[in-house]
Amino acid sequence: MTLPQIFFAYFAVALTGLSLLVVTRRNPVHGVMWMLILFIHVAGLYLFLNAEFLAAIQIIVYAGAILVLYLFVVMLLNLKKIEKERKFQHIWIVGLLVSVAFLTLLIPLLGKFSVYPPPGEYSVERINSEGQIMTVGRVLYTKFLLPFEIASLILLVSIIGAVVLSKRKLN
Amino acid sequence: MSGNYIPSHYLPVISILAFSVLVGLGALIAGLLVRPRRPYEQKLAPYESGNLPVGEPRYRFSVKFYIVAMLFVVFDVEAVFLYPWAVAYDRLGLFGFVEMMIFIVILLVGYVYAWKKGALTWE
Amino acid sequence: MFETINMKILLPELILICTGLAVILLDLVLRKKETVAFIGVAGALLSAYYNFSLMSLGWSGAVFQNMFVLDGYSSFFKLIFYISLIITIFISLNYIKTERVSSGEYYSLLLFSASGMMIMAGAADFMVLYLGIELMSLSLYILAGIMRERRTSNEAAIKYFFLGAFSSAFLLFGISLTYGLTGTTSIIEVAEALNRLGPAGRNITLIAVIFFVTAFGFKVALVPFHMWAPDVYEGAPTSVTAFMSTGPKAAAFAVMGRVLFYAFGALQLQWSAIIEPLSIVTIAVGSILALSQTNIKRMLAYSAIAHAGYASIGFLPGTQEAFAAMINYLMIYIIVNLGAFAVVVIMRREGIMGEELSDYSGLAKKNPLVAFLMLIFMFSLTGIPPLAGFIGKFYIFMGAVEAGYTKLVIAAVIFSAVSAFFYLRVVVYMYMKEAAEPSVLIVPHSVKLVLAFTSIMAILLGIFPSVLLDFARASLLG
Amino acid sequence: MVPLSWYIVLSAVLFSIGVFGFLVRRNLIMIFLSMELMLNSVNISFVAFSHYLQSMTGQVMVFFVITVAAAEAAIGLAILIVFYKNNPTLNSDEINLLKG
Amino acid sequence: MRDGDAIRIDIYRWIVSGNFSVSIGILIDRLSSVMLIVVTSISSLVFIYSIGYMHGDKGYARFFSYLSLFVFSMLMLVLADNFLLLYFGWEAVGLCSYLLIGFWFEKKSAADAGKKAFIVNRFGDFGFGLGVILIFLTFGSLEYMKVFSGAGAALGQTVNIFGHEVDTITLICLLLFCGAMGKSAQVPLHVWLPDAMEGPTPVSALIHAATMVTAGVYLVARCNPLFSLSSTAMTTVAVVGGTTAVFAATIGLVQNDIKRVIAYSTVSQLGYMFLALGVGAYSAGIFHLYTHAYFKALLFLGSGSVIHAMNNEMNMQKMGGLKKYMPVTYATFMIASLSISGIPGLAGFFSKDEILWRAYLAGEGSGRILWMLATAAAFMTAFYSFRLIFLTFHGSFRGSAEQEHHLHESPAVMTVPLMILAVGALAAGWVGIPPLLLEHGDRIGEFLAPVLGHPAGEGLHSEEMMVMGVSVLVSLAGILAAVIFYIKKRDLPERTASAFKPVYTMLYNKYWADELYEKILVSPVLRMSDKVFLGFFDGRLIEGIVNGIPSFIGSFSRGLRKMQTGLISSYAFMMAAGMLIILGMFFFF
Repeated sequence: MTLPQIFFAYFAVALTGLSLLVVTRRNPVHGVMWMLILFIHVAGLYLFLNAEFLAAIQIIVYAGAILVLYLFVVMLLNLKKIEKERKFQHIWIVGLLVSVAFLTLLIPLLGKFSVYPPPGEYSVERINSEGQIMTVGRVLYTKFLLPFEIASLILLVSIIGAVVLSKRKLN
Repeated sequence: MSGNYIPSHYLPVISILAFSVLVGLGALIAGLLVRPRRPYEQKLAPYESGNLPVGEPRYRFSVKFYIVAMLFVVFDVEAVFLYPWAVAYDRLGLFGFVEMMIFIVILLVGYVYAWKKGALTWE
Repeated sequence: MFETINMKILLPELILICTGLAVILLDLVLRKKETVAFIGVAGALLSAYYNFSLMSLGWSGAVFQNMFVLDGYSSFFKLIFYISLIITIFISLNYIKTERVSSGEYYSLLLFSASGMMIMAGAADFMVLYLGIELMSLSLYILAGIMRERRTSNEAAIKYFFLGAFSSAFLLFGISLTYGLTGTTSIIEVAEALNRLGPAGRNITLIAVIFFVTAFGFKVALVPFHMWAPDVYEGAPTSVTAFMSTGPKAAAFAVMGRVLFYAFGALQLQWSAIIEPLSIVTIAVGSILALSQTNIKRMLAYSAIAHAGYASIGFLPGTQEAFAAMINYLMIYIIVNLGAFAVVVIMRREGIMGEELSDYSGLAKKNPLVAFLMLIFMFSLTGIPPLAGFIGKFYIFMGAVEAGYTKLVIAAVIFSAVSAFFYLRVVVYMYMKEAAEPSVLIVPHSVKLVLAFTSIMAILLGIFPSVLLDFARASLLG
Repeated sequence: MVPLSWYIVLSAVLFSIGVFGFLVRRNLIMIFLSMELMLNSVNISFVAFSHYLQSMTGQVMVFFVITVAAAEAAIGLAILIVFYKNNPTLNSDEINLLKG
Repeated sequence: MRDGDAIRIDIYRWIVSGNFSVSIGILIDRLSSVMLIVVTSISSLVFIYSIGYMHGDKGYARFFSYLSLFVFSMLMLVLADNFLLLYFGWEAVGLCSYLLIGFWFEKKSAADAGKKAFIVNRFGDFGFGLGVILIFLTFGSLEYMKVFSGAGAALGQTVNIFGHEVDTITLICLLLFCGAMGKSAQVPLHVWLPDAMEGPTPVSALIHAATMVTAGVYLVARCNPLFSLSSTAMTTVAVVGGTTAVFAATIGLVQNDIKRVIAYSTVSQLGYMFLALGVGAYSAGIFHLYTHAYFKALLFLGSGSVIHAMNNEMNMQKMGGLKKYMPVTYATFMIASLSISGIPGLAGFFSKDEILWRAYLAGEGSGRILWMLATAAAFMTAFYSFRLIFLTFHGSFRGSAEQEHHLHESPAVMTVPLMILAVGALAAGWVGIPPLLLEHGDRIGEFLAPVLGHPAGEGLHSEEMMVMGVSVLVSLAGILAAVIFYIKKRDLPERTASAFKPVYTMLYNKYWADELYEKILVSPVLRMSDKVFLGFFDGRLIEGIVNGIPSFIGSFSRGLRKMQTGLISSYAFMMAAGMLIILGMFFFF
């Protein structure tokens, strides 16, 4: 078992365990906390896939901003009532069946995934030589300009939406 | 080769992280195992510097907290887009600059809108 | 680097986005809220003018390393989006006043959703396509829930948001698999890579196709993925429902066509084998469930589902001809549906929701013109000969029969007969039933314009079908 | 040598757990979290592909997926709050005003 | 008309569809000219008569409009030059008879009688219609000229009816005769004529004596080229005619209603005419029709004035001794009865004797029986005619006192037509005096020969004298019997009636013909229609389909609606399940 395989095994087990924990916690706050640890592990995995900048962003945006947003919303609820309630649907067996079926159907098929297309030019060495952020920056603002502009629109729409919906009296 | 890439220059970071977590958890677990367990009502109540606890332990947040958090998320993402731009600025030249200006302007409109709608006022 | 020449290709979208921004900012400043709407319409018309002048000048082509393309295919769909956008704005002028919805955000979100749709139609890259879908959907989630005080609108927004996010997760998984298989996200290159690969990655491609069909099935509301549509259409404000059931549905068809037809052309047999059962079950469920509805918006929702089923028949033969029949069908369906919703919007008066079928009883007594127009729309939706609906269905069925899907067409015809029942029930309510206190409807000028346009088009397209059909065929080849 | 398929299987597993959470949980926020989980699983597969195919498209795609997730979270939670104000519950099996 | 040619005028082309073309055309030849004389003369007299008779009736105008409509259609029938126009006239006449029988529609019995007449006629017309169609099929055209000229060619053809081959010509003739039977009230379809007496008496006189009922005879005569080709058809006509003659005569013996007696006598006389046609003596049949029209119309109008005087009292038993009150009616009535009974010198004798002679000549076996039947009928005719006279005019008045003092002779407008008809009844016969008595006496025979041809068979003079003698003897005997029964020994009728109780009751209720039809035909059809068709088909089958399916779809759609639970998780579940099914479909099945 080579070192990368050990690391991958750790990450795989950690990720699945944490996600199961996130999904099955009764109290949403616990769920969010486990989610935080999950995101950190995902960031770690990105490191192993030579995507340091993404790992940073994962921590900053996902763990830092979005989870905080969730926490704020969770704070709005009265957790006492949620504690006592069932956490699963009546027919949760059906949900379990579907996701298990999902796994059994996809895994054998996806398991046989081998690298098909010819390797691109951004090999690991090239990225590291140039620096992660530099490569991402160069690629993002030349090749992927259009999605970048659309992303700004999406952010604008989310601002408008959030303000329209949550502001009580719009003066 | 892409299969067995190890981010060697991050190993120290990872090792420190792992070590700190171990120390923290170790202390907690050890305490858990060793200490006696005799809980009674008052001990479990949240500590409010001596006087009787009043109301919910966790009072409900109002909406304005949410709005601030939401604006933070959006502008945080905007900032994240700025990092690679800043790093690769010299390679992009005028074209990159114009792109980013469009991006900034669009989000500026969002900011002006939020500001005018009183989302930022913390009444 | 800054390819100035082909930036023109993006001009229509840019104009629309600038109008959106202008609407947001002006709304903060202006007192009279209507001007905002007219700016929106002006922007849409300008963008439409540029789009079609570019097309006529032959400026079609790709831009941004062919991530975005302006061709006949996307401009036909853009025509649908312009019509849908402009008519929705006209419809909602008066409507959002009665519903006390903040007009600035409403119109800007409409414009952003429309620009999202146009990006979808023009996208030649999966990434742009995904972001276009997200832009459109996000603005629609908000529009669905924009009537904050009404519980139905809230619930509609919740349902639309969660299930929309669920389906976009499936879409992303599909995109990741295709990216894994072909190394690119550009549709043309994916097609080339698949041809090169041949049978090697066939299984994985098939899974990717199934994920795509699921995601688009949701947006288009094919049967197993349709369940959100009736609730959201009923809950959302009527003008938003009008917009939702026309523009975004057509955009979803555009994207579905683009992905399945161009990217996964090699697997045409497989995905038409998937879509065939879906479309016939969609027609069946849509028609049968509409029978027992009492709320007209929910009935129109099920009829929209059924029409999505009819249109999806156009996918099956996989030929240009059937595809042209499909987009022709969509255009006709969109126009007639907008007309029908325009009437539903007028019914919304102070104190009366006007959504129950019983509200329509005795309509013909006091306002015969409105009742007659509604009759035209209902007849056209059923597909009765002189009107456009029949033409749409006729060509779709023609294409399918030529390709050998006779059993499917027979079933579809039977269900369109079943559908006649609930469409004509509305007419029966209007003409045969007595109204407790029939009141005269005040029809605002803008809605009058809309009703005129839609009813005339419903009749004209019925009498001169070749005009639209040739334009559809040309735009597919062009 | 860690083959690519392992990463894909891992992302598929996470995706299924996300689907499980979506179908089974009652509380809307937990459904939200499971959706984030599904998006993350897709991100993992994207980064894995980008690494193994030695192309940057995957990473940029993850970039945009994260922005969309952020936007979605903002809007989704806003909708949630507005819904919570008008309705006493956030349990998905009690939201059936519109049905039939 | 003298030189035997026919005038044929083609007015306009009526129907053209494919090779079926029919035009409105008039054919006036010798046969139709005779018919024209009969129809026009009788109807004009009846018109004059009914001015008086219908005076004061609130439906006065309506009556005359129906009557003139009737005459128009009768003329159309007679003048038609093709079968379709004939059929049109045939139906129109049937309609007018229905309208006129049911003229006093407030009276239920009148309305029922009208309906009965029409329905029974329809039975006949059904056969007649089939005949016309078959004619078209075999001859390719309905024109008389083409059909009769092509008759020879079509001799051998056969038609496959339910498996076995039937000779076309015979089938056509039988079908046409079926129509004739309906219209001329022959045995199976005679039931409507006695009930038709519900109509006003002028109607009975015109329609049910002279014109409409003779249409059947005219039809058979007109189609004589066809009939003569088929011996079976000829014998059926003769047999039916003969039996009807006897059958109706027997019933006439015991009837008490004055108009019904005359009605049965009409049926019996028609039987005579068909007997003549059956044996091939077409001209004799037509001659008898010609003479019969006059004296039968006279009898009817006479009885009309009697009823008019007795203010609508019909029953002979309540009359008697009217001789002194109504001398003119009595005199004309006496002439008519003498003529019908066949007293030599009067019209009846010549035409009936000609038929008897032809029947006798017709053939050894069947001819003889027919001749005997005819003579028996002649005896009975004489008997009931004079029974009628003695009961109504002779003896003492048996009516109520109030009727008695009201008795008066009919006004001139009614009595003048009686007198004219009386002249007709006298003189009509002289046209056809048999060659035996007068060299060229049988002028009407020669006159009709080009159209109807000469009857076959030449008997010896002695046989003809014998037949004539027998017929005279028989009629005198009939009159004598009537005198004995009703003048000399008043109680004799009651005694014989009680002696032959069963025979009497059978005759009195008209062989229970109506009741028989009711049981065999009418009630089973009614029962069948409401129980089987209404009950089963209509009730369960169609009802089940028509609103069975929508209710099923409705309930199915309500069921399906429950699937739409409104819960986000169930929607998401449907999506995921849908996708799994598709995945499974492709990879695991």
